[in-house]
Amino acid sequence: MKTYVVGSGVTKVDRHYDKNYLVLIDEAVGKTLANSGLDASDIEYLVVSTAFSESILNQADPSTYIAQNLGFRNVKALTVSSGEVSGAVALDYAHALIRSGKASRVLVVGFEKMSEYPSWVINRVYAKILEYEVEGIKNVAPSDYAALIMNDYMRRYGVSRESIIKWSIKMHENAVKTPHAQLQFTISADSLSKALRISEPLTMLDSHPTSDGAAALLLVNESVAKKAGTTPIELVDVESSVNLPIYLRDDLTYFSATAAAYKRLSSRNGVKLTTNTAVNVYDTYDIYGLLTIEALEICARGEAVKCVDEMPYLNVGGGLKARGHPVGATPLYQVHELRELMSGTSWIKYDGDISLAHAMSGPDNNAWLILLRGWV
Amino acid sequence: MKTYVVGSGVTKVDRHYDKNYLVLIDEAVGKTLANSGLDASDIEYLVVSTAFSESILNQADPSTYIAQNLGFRNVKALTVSSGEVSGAVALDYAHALIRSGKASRVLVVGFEKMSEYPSWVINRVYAKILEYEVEGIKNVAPSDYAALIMNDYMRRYGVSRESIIKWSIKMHENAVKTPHAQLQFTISADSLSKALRISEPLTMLDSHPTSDGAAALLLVNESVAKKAGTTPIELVDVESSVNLPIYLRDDLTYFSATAAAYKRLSSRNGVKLTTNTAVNVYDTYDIYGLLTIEALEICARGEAVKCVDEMPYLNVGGGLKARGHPVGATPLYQVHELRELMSGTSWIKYDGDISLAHAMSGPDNNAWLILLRGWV
Amino acid sequence: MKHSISIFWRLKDNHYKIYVTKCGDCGRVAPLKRLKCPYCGSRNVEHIESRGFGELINYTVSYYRTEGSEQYLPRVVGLVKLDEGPVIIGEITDVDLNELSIGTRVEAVLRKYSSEDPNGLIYYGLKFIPVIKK
Amino acid sequence: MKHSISIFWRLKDNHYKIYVTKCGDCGRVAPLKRLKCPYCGSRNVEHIESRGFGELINYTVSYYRTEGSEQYLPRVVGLVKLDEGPVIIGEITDVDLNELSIGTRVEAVLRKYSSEDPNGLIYYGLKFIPVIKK
Ligand SMILES: [Zn+2]
Ligand SMILES: [Zn+2]
Repeated sequence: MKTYVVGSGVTKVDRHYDKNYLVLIDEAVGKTLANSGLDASDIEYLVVSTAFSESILNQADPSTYIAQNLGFRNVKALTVSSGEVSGAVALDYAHALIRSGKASRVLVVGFEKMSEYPSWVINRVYAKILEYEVEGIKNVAPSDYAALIMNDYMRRYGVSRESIIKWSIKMHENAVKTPHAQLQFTISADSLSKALRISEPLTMLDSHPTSDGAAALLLVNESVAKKAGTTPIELVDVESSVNLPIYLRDDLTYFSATAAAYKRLSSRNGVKLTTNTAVNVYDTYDIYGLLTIEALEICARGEAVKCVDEMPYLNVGGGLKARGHPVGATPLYQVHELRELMSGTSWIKYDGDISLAHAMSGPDNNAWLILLRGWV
Repeated sequence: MKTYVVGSGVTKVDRHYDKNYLVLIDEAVGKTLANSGLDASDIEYLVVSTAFSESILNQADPSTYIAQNLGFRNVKALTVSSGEVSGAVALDYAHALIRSGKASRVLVVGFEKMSEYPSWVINRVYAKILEYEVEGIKNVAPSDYAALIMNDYMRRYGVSRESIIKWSIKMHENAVKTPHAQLQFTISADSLSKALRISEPLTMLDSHPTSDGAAALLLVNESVAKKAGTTPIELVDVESSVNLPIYLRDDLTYFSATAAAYKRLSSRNGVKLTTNTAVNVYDTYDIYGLLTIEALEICARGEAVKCVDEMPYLNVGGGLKARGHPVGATPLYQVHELRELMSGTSWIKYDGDISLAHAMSGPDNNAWLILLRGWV
Repeated sequence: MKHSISIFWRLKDNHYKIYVTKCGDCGRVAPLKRLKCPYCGSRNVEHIESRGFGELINYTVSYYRTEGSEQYLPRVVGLVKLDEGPVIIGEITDVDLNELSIGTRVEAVLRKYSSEDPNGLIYYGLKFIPVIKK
Repeated sequence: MKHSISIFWRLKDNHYKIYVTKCGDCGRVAPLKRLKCPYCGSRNVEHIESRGFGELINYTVSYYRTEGSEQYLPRVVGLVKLDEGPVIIGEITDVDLNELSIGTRVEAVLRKYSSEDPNGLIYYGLKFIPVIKK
């Protein structure tokens, strides 16, 4: 059975000091149901995605409390928590539920509250995406790896530090046009020298901000989709792969998990990405965005910096860099942005029939791809 | 497509101070693959279940590091973390994957390491299953609710404190016959007066211990199952429901989420549980075990204490009470024990054709049921 | 235990005060300021401040030890049926265990919930004490 | 940051010493004592203790701040190619940033990883320093 997205809604990505996760989710769910024509009582499954609820909010299985507080009765509720790919996993689960006929209306909800504690507390939480017994215990930070990878990329391909920041500049330009984006201002390469250093040569300008947010997607089967008020988008397929840890890789500049997942997805579905395909990739750091579009075979290796200018539908919401990275919700924001693009409600017109969301935990440690297609 | 369990393996439930989660999982997975005839490289999906890895082990998405360390290459790896029902959710996900045709060989792995910190630290972690903003922040403990429920049950049905402990006595008797059980000794009602109090009238004798453990189940589709070396068990269906918080319930002694899930599961599959059906239920506290067999309509309300004597296949592994409760793995231990029972390798002979595992987070906050059937 | 300052600040109406959510649709009442009626899911709800008086309807003497809680054990945790109707979970404090029983009238007072180790912030919130007879 | 005593104790071979896992099947080497070869999944592996010498092949000067880390910033985090073959991630310490470069010879030494706030346990483990020229 085919799976369709018939509703989606997001909150503005921000530091929402005045709202708890339930309020954010209520807003995202309200928008999602409103534009789908369905009601809370129609929902069979509530699939919740969060990366750090347990650490930050002291809340195991928030799905139970979301159901209790937001009036979902007789729903099957559960929580998926799989690091930075949580949202992609939640979509895969929902896809399997619909496709198997186990459910016909699944609400996927993602959220994160990264601003509940000051950065030095949250940084420790975020570092849990790395392997604690090897990396975390030594205080190795996710940004340290991004810096090492950036070093290798610049060295191997003779790419300059200044050209890498082009990625972030583009993301901020896209964010300015995206109402739900967090960083709605432009930046320039001139600011690079004054930018706060994180892990040299990486600066704040290269990195995602600290973000709160919630996003929801309503997935249904074909018969429900046909009755929906809005034009559905098909969630065609999900694919993923795991990479070796950084220190075991022969080439730091090749995201081989993303590449392997793409090869399988591409051949199984007979699709090929080009610079004109809408893609929404994980630019946790700008260098990761560049390596991802190379691993997805959109650009030749070492050429991504040039490629960025030729990709009108690259991270139209501003990417993790400028839309922000409310971790457990990020893949749902990505799909929401692609849905807007494909249904003609984005700030830019798109004629393609497919689009792709990419999520990964750390530097390609675990990479996931979600393939979408317009209603045909 | 139907789903079959063709392999399972568990570690002894214990305080494994000398083993990390990877070593425990390696042992459980080794046993699972050994009796299934399949190899690690045959696995398409690695679905990992843990409740508290993020809090206790500082490890988000352990699935990535399990794949990296245990030699799973080209696998799709992900982590489900949904409080005390994590393992049941992982099985539901796997069931959907097989049934949808998205995968034909899924390895489900559950684990928990509750003994990494002293009890006063772990108690705080375990309390995250309650709603932090309402209950956790006030230091309300999971055992406090069990005590309130026990009070109401005794009062309402005139059940004595001494008769409730019959549940735990039976669990310890079953554990003695179960090699992987944690508490392999018998107890008597006499010990009740001297038992360490937790939340009066609840004592240590009424409660699950602190447990480490790992369990794995190999789920496959019919064509793979037919080639398996061992007799497969069918994973027929999964059902669940969410209850109101305790303080909003009109009747604390009725587990209405478990009851609602059972009614749906029962009518959809045309099955009815009796005192002669093998069931493996969540006796986080003995009172919860009693209320569960009433909600499952095996015993009349207020009669469970008498019923226990008439149920030869009740928690044959000793239940959470005596087998132990390595939280993220517990539902997988339950299904493993049912598989042993149905395939004739348990300590007791079983002639029934169906069996049921029940898991829940807290006092019926979120309840899940898994229906199994013998190979026909 | 360390709590988030912003979480604690946001929750002040539910831990420094007691509110009751009354549903305009099904008519039922529930404790705390809630977005929706937990019984019927309606958003048509009214928030009424409770006077903080009620009756203890069930309780436990709890020895569940968590970091930093040792000095406060045992604690009494119970269900209080507020005069406004709903039942709330809370701690009963400043009480002689021999004088406590089901049916005891209680009232809400501000007390210490917990503190950071060893010299950190102190978190306050409402607990219940037996109503002092005049 | 607080670590589990039992976790730290179990990890002593990977943080107080450096071991290399050599695969009997594919022949590749990987750092740390491992159950299996991470390249081919084989269990046919041998654990060899490294002499702790190697070459810095990539590094970053890190300002990533976590609770309790302020006094140690910036830190140098880098990849060290051990003389026995595999690459390991670690901290380079006791070093003048101006004298550090790719290719610097380094050796493992025991140093402080972190400590509990404010007077708690101190956790030790291996870091790297430039090899002192004789
Ligand atoms: Zn209502
Ligand atoms: Zn090998």
